[in-house]
Amino acid sequence: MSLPGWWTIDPTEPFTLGPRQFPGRIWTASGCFAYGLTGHEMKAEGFSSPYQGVGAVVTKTVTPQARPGNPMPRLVETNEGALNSIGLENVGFEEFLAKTLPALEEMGVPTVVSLAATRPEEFGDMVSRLHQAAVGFVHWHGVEINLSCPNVAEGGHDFGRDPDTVAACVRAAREYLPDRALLAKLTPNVTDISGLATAAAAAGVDAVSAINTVVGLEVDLKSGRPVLPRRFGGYSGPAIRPIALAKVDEIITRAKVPVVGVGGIGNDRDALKFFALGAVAVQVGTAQMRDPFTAARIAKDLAGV
Amino acid sequence: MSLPGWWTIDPTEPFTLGPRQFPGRIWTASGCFAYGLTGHEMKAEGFSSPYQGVGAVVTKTVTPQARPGNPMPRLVETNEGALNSIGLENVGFEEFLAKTLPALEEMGVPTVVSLAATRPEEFGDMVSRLHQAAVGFVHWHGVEINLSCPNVAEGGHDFGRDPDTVAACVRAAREYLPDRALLAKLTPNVTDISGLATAAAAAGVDAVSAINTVVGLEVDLKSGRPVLPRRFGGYSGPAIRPIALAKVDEIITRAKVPVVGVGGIGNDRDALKFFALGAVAVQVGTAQMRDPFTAARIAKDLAGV
Amino acid sequence: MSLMQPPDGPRTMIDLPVMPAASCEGVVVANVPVSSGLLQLVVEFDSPVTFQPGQFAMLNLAGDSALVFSRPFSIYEAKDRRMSFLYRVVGRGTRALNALEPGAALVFLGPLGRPFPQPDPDQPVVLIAGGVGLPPLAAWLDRQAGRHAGEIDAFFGARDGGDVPWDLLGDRWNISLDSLKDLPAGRQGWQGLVTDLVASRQDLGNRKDRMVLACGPTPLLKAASRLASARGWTCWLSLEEHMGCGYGVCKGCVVPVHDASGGPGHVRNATCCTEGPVFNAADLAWQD
Amino acid sequence: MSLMQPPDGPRTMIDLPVMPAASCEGVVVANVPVSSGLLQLVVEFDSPVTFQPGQFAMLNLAGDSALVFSRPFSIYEAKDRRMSFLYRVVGRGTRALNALEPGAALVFLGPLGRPFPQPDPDQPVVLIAGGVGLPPLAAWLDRQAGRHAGEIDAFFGARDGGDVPWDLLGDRWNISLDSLKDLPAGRQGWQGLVTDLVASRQDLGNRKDRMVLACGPTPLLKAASRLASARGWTCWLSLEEHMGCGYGVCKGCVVPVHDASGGPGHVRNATCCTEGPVFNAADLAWQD
Ligand SMILES: Cc1cc2nc3c(=O)[nH]c(=O)nc-3n(C[C@H](O)[C@H](O)[C@H](O)COP(=O)(O)OP(=O)(O)OC[C@H]3O[C@@H](n4cnc5c(N)ncnc54)[C@H](O)[C@@H]3O)c2cc1C
Ligand SMILES: Cc1cc2nc3c(=O)[nH]c(=O)nc-3n(C[C@H](O)[C@H](O)[C@H](O)COP(=O)(O)OP(=O)(O)OC[C@H]3O[C@@H](n4cnc5c(N)ncnc54)[C@H](O)[C@@H]3O)c2cc1C
Ligand SMILES: Cc1cc2nc3c(=O)[nH]c(=O)nc-3n(C[C@H](O)[C@H](O)[C@H](O)COP(=O)(O)O)c2cc1C
Ligand SMILES: Cc1cc2nc3c(=O)[nH]c(=O)nc-3n(C[C@H](O)[C@H](O)[C@H](O)COP(=O)(O)O)c2cc1C
Ligand code: FES
Ligand code: FES
Repeated sequence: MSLPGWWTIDPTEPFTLGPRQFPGRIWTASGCFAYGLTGHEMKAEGFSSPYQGVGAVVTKTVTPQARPGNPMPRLVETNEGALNSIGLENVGFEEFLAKTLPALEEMGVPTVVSLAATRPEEFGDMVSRLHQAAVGFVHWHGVEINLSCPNVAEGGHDFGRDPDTVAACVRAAREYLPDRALLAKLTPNVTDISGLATAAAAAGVDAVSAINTVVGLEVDLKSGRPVLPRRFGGYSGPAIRPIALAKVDEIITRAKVPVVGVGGIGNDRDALKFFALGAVAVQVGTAQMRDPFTAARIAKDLAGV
Repeated sequence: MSLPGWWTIDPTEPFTLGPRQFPGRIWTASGCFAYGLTGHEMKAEGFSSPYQGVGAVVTKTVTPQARPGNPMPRLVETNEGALNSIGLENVGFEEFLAKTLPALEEMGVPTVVSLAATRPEEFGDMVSRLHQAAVGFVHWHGVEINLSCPNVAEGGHDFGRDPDTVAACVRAAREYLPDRALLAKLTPNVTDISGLATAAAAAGVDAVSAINTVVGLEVDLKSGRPVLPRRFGGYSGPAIRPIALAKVDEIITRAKVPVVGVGGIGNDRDALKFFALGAVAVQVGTAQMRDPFTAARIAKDLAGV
Repeated sequence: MSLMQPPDGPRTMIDLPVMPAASCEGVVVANVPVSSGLLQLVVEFDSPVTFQPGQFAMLNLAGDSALVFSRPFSIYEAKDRRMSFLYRVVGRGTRALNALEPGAALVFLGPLGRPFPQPDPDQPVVLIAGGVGLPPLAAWLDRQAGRHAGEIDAFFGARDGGDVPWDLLGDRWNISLDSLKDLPAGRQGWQGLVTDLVASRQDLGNRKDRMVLACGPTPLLKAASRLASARGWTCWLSLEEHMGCGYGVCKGCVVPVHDASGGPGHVRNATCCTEGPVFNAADLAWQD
Repeated sequence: MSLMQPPDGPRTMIDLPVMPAASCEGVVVANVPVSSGLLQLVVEFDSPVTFQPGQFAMLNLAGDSALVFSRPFSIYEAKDRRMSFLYRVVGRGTRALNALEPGAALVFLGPLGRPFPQPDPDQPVVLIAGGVGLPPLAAWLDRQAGRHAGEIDAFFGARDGGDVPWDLLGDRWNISLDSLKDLPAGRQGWQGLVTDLVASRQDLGNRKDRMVLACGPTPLLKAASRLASARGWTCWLSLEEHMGCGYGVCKGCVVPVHDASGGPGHVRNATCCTEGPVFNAADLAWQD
């Protein structure tokens, strides 16, 4: 693609977000590239690794306790989209702190740690312990608090739909995170996402990430029952891009909060649409699953200015 | 397709909804088949007309005053979906009453009249005048109050997002509509659609129609600006089907209100998914634009029991 | 009111499409380039097909790969059970069309819209086509050539010699080209805008009762309209608007037209697919 | 711990994939039926390719028509710059694959996953394949035939004679069929379940150190696993789980495995695409 005239940024150059400089603006999204430790050894022509030019890996969301996740099947493909019901399977905060984070630092992966919890204090606890454990780490750039995962029965869902709770969680995390970027990942499954963004900004985030998955359901025709054992899943992929673009625009124009755009980005053109609306960075989710080099390819294609 | 074992209904047989018997369960959705007067003379093999087997045509939404609609372009195709920003262009209630409704009766089109207004009283007025004007009409089966059109700046948008307003509009309409079906068409752009359905049911609807379009946005890469002059459009088509299914399931399982399912239905398989969740009828929107016989084809395919 | 006379009110208020449209599948029998920019798609149906020049069809892929919206294309030819279209690849839909091989199924809705009006028996006619605006006018010329008693002058503007489907056009067309590049031996082209070529033809200025039929990019249509009104000619334009349905149900294709019935200066939205795509230039409320 | 010995803990806790996977495009050079139910897809790459039997690749269409998720297919053969797959058309993705003509581009990620283990030099091996479970075992046999000192008994179960790719299989395979329909002249088939055929082979009962490698539908894998455990054989199964990424990042493909490290009876989710697809049957916590 020839880049449009209005595009003047090199997304592989450092940029500042809150108290932190990130190495670039094309990130991978939480849950679609594991903890950022997978794929280092993978090959593709023209790339040293899938991390080349990538501004940050947002880790799979980590919860205070390890979680086994939901029963299978966890994924359904639909027209131009996918539903997932992974159920926040993750190694838990202790193991993440002990093994994963040091490994990320050692491998030089620019990292944003995604955290989820059910009470604001837990966010504070996790962030403060993270901060202590990572003293001197240069590749850890920030925290994204996941206030939106629609798959977890007891947690994220209704939780992140209330501006006061969003504010409380952000405040708790911000207190222990003076020197790294703090992002809040918002759910699109609300009447007023810009209200959530306003609350998050007032409580101290440097940017919001939008959007997490949209609540969706697919029916198995043979049985007449939902395909996913938990009925609902999180809808992602190209099909949600227009929704993500609308939510990002709503936040930027109404709440005037910096936004990291997520939702249906699979190539340079898709990413440009978010930047056109004013996103400061973008994340690649579902498309990263198809090809570990997707974010790297986008970064390369958009750097050609 | 061979029909699944759990499917035992003939959707071209009459069924009762509230005080009214409808000739069938496959309907066309508002705004995608005009007023139901277009296409009578169209041909397709195996069909006498595009109305064959169709349970109801929901008319384009009619407002108290005629509306010229939004500036062009009004439509954008995206991956497996479309954004529209028609802006409720319609002939206005007076002309609808004087010309359109009698024509529908004369042509024998099973009709549900879609109405929108900005105040509850207006719904009451329109319904009562409709009722007077249609004395003796046998093909007019009901009213769908459109509480959800996301394209009208001053009207539908925030309006239908509040359960109290939904209830007030339903109540106003119900008062003058003892003998026809009353439906409320709900917006998916809310945190809690089942709360809206509960409010609508308490105020007297016979069913809710779900869903109207999802707020979306598409960017023109060349200019870097939204394609639609009003920025946002209503997202419809296959891409929103998983969202529609989720909302329908939410309403049926939580609010326990009868639902007419709408969103991304283009063939028998799509329709079956809504019926599987318990929808009493379904509407075909965007797919009807591609082929005026879509609803008729679905009715025929699903009647093969 | 007959289509033969220029309307006094907007013609857009009168009749219905000329013939019932059919929704059916056809089978691609050919899909080949006829110039550097144009392809000809030939589709075969189960039964005989017909149309009036100026009418169009909505085309789509069959089955699971169907596009959300079908795409409008002027009908170029119909004979027995075959219909053909001339198209240019511009985006996703036309790319998909281009990939169809003979034998592929295609979804068809048509013929749709109002055709070009019938001129008076000996009324002189000027045809002005630009690029993919050619098919409806070429169709018109095919029907009228040898039948219509009045003079017919046909003008076609293309990018360069390679962009002209010489074999299809025969020798009735005056060709104007942006560039004389790729002009085949023995062929002639005038360099410049097609409407300037028409304007330069002094002999056409002699009669006021001439009828212009034009189809092409908007600047061409505007220029044709200006030229016609300067000379007192009636002028009918075939417009290309984005379309969702093509048969009048979505209101996605509106064109502002003057509507005296609404009071002086009143403008209303006409539905391009059913009230057009052919409009009297005088009715159009161009916004420039 | 080497792959040659049955693991004492879950093997799922050890090593990384055997070789770096590549993300690249290939070009289809052939896509043809090899039996009534199986097609062979041959893909050519820019540089030489290699794999270990049991490994798979994620395949997708190139460009705009890419499926949201790539689809996993066992690698059947690799030679120089070509790799081939055997597949059955079951849904949207395999239908799309089936429509690819020679020359079409294809998106490839692989080789992925852990291969079948290497048996001890003279350990006897039984291969049990069912339907599209054939490719990884046929690949294994191709590599080992003539090299492995131990006995190798290969069993393949198919629907009927037409469902067997006779030409690909050569004569090393014992064939079991649901129905003896369409058995070509000169070919033999045993009617019944392939695992019953294995069970009926008395001569196999003689040694406990046999290794079973199986791939096919879940009922086959369970039967193979039961048979092996009854005879004291080690048993490795290649599982088919729905996969989102194929390289371990989405957790969409988990398989419950026993994990003694978590305490007695503890079960954890193993990631089929990176910890498998080949698992030691003893590790699997089947839920039936
Ligand atoms: C009445 C009528 C007759 C036409 N006849 C011909 C013909 O004979 N030959 C031919 O090559 N083209 C013709 N066109 C234009 C043709 O419809 C477009 O080129 C085509 O729709 C482009 O689709 P796409 O998906 O390739 O392009 P994209 O740009 O990817 O399309 C995106 C959307 O915009 C719409 N769109 C894009 N360009 C146009 C356009 N110029 N007019 C209307 N909608 C557009 C598409 O329909 C689609 O909905 C005609 C248009 C109309 C309205
Ligand atoms: C490691 C591995 C190796 C495989 N090797 C082969 C092979 O060599 N030849 C072959 O024909 N098939 C093989 N399969 C199965 C093959 O992946 C599926 O048949 C294919 O994904 C079906 O895709 P579809 O879109 O046609 O079917 P659909 O049913 O339309 O697919 C819908 C979704 O379900 C998934 N799915 C459906 N069936 C299966 C299945 N059996 N296993 C995993 N996911 C499935 C698809 O990937 C897709 O995401 C293998 C599967 C795995 C996990
Ligand atoms: C398989 C899968 C797992 C995901 N897990 C997480 C998660 O753990 N935390 C989170 O914040 N978002 C998670 N997401 C959401 C993505 O980060 C992203 O917000 C969403 O998928 C939309 O972007 P996309 O369309 O590019 O995928 C997950 C998405 C998918 C598809
Ligand atoms: C062009 C267009 C116009 C529409 N106009 C209306 C309308 O006037 N009133 C209304 O209630 N819904 C309107 N809708 C929404 C549809 O009735 C339907 O709820 C929605 O499109 C989802 O269904 P679908 O995916 O089948 O199109 C419109 C949709 C489209 C695409
Ligand atoms: S294209 Fe739908 S009304 Fe004209
Ligand atoms: S398929 Fe994604 S982790 Fe295995």
